[in-house]
Amino acid sequence: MGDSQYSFSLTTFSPSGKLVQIEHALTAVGSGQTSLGIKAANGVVIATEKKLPSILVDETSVQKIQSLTPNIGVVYSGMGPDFRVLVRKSRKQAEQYHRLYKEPIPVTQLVRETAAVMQEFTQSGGVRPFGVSLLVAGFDDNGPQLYQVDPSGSYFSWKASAMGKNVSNAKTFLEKRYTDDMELDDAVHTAILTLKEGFEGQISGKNIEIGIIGTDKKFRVLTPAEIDDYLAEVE
Amino acid sequence: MSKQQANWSPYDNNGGSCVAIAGADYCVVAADTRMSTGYSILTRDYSKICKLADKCFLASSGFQADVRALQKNLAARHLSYQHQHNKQMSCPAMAQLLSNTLYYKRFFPYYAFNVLGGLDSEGKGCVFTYDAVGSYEKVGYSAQGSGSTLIMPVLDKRLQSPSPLLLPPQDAVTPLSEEEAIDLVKTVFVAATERDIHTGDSVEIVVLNADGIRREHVELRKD
Amino acid sequence: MSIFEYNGSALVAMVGKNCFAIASDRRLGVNLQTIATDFQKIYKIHDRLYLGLSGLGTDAQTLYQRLVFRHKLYQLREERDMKPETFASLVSAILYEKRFGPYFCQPVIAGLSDEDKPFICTMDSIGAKELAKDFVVAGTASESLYGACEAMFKPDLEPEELFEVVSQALLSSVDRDCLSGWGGHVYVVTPTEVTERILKGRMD
Amino acid sequence: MKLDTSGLESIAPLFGASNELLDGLSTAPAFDLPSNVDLDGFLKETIQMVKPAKGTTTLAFIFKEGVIVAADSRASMGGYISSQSVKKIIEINPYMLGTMAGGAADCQFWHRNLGIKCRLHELANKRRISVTGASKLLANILYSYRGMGLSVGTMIAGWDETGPGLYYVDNDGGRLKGARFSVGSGSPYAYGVLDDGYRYDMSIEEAAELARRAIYHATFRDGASGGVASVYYVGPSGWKKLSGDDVGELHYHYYPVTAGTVEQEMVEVTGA
Repeated sequence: MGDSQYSFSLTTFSPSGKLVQIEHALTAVGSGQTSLGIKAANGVVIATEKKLPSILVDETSVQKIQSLTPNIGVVYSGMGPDFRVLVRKSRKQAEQYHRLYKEPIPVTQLVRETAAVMQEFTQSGGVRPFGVSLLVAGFDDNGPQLYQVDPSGSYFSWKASAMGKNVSNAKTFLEKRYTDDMELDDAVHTAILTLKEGFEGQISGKNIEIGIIGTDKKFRVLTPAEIDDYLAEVE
Repeated sequence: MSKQQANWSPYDNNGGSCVAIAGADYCVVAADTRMSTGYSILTRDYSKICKLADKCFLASSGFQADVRALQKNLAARHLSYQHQHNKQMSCPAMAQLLSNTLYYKRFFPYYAFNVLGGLDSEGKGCVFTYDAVGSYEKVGYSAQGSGSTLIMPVLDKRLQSPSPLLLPPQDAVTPLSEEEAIDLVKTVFVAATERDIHTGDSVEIVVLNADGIRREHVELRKD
Repeated sequence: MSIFEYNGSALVAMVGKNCFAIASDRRLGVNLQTIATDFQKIYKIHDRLYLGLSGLGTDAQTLYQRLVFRHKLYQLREERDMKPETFASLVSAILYEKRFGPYFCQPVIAGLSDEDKPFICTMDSIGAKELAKDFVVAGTASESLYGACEAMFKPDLEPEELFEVVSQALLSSVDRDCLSGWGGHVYVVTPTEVTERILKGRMD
Repeated sequence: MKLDTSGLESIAPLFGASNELLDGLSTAPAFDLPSNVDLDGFLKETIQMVKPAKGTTTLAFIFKEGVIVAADSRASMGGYISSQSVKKIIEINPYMLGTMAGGAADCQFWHRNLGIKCRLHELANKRRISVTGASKLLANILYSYRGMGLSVGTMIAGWDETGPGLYYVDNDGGRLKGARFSVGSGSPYAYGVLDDGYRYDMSIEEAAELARRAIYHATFRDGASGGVASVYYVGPSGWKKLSGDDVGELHYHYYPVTAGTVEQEMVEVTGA
């Protein structure tokens, strides 16, 4: 990257005072596959569509939900490769924190530092903003938490949220269904129902991914079999 | 191989700690029984206390070969003294003899840190403490050896005996009873054993008082 | 005289029943000459975390300022105080950064952790942590302090008695050390209050 | 110039050195010397082992009434205080005092030896040795051992026919007659107080207080001095110890702590 690094920024203000690159990035996110997250009383669930371009694709090699630390997971909407770069950077930051303080990084801090990275890419020379929005789910001393991070570098804490295709009716669906005292299992069912809303074709353990974290503070991605069990309960 | 010759040293340090406390009518002399060289223990049962005269015991730590030579030297001197004066040497007399004996090897010193405990002619406890070349001082209590820096502050606080230099003079001998002194000795040796690798195994305690000499052995940590 | 003994210092921290005491001497010297007799060696990081820095005075002060800076950033970011264990790891990391040109300073960290459980630890000048459940010592008088603490320490002391024990351990040890002493400075920290006292000791 | 080994004969003064009765015991009177190759390295090692106490504060001055001699009582080895009650003012004889600075063993031994020589001088010449004579004896002995590592910085103070006498003698063989000396690591501080307060015509009590104050200030500032400030007065009828005060208390006597700051007296912890 050394000398090929242009010194001028590709993200500049338009006459109307907007950063168009970020707008375009958000459009890319909006056209990405739907993903959502729900914070329950005793945990957090994140889920996403995994529509594959062809049935010949080995779906097990596609992992749209990754863990950043044992107690923090993340899902995205938008461009897969960008997501992978961000996951690498976040994991490194989490590890550096642990190296320094011998304590797991609080969710807020990891989100804040990841957001800072994304913001950097909107104000540096020779780079474009990331084409992804993240949904970060974690469970630490401050309890279960769900955060959304946008290409601009801004981040918000949500009770439940969705992003990607037909995000509006996904959100209205969630607004109707969400209750504060929801248990983790109810949240998973709700997540699946929300995905089904905008899903063309038959939902199965192969074309969606679900990640959960409960009071055991161990984030894990459900196996297709587990998803099928939940699907059976939801019918 | 001459290079090797250069840093040969005639000395070694076998470690160990010694303590002596003088009471109104008794004197306690104690030393641990561990002999070590470098980081290894040679023996767990080696006496560092030597009887120089009926009322005068010497505890020495440092290079035990020198200590043995010193003890032999003093014993010989004491024998010739007894032949000349037809009586045992008193503790203060032995103290001065030890000082001179150490100084005669001023340029090739005995690597021995001594503490001399005994009863003086009136039967009162007395303790003399030395450096390697004979500087000595009459004190109420003293500790020598690898654990001495750990032991001395505790003795200072518990015994708090006033300095003999003070005017108006105050008695430097500790008001502690014989049993209390022995308890204190045990406590400080347990403490020293915890933190000093050269001190441990067991402590040999010699108690001198009017009715003679009594020896006690107390086990310490063996690690 | 090694550089650790240039200014002279004595530090001890002791654990009590849901409380801890941290004490230091007050001397700042240059080799054998005494320059100041009210030199501060114990610093408050926050109400339940105190830090004692022994060794070379200039390094101690510089290190303190860097540690307070890092702790303030942490507080701003995480909106909470650092736990003593975390702070100890931070100190260890900062010391190890200078592995090949170290701060000539031996820190003693004492604090109340969760559920008011007392936490004390010390390190060497390059950050090797040494946790202890009873007491930790540092400085030119550390050998004497080891002996004194070993003999005088009793577990689960109440704050008042802990103060007496730590003070007498400190004073009897510095009275055996040329380079530290000239009074004592003792903090006893309980979950509800901090008592700070100046000890009247030998001034020679 | 042969080493002055008379120090060894002191163990056989009664029978004379040549008497064969003792020859078996007191080997040919010479100091043992190590046989190994590297003498300097070896000497360095012994100095490390003995660590002569560099720290101390002693002072002496002549004034109208005679000589005041004062000293602290701390012996330190490196940073560690080996003793707080060392007698640094050595009573050579009822009319002469010597002070100790540098190696404790060297000073003790050679002052003891000087006392023997002075006594022998009195027996041979039926009159006490002068301060000049005594200090010359010591200087010659120390000169003969030059370079062998003796560490002595002493003052010989006394009273003889010429009145009060004060000499400074050190291990290099140096010997100075003077009216005001301070020796040891604490001497700069002692000189400060001494030079400021010194007047020839002072009363004994004033002179003693000045000396005590000088020693106290030295112990306050110098880490290697402390313990007890001993003050002696040497007059026409010999020396007399005037005072021995613990400098710990002396400090609070000179600078009492204002009552306000002391909230709680330290209480003795039972069985600690």
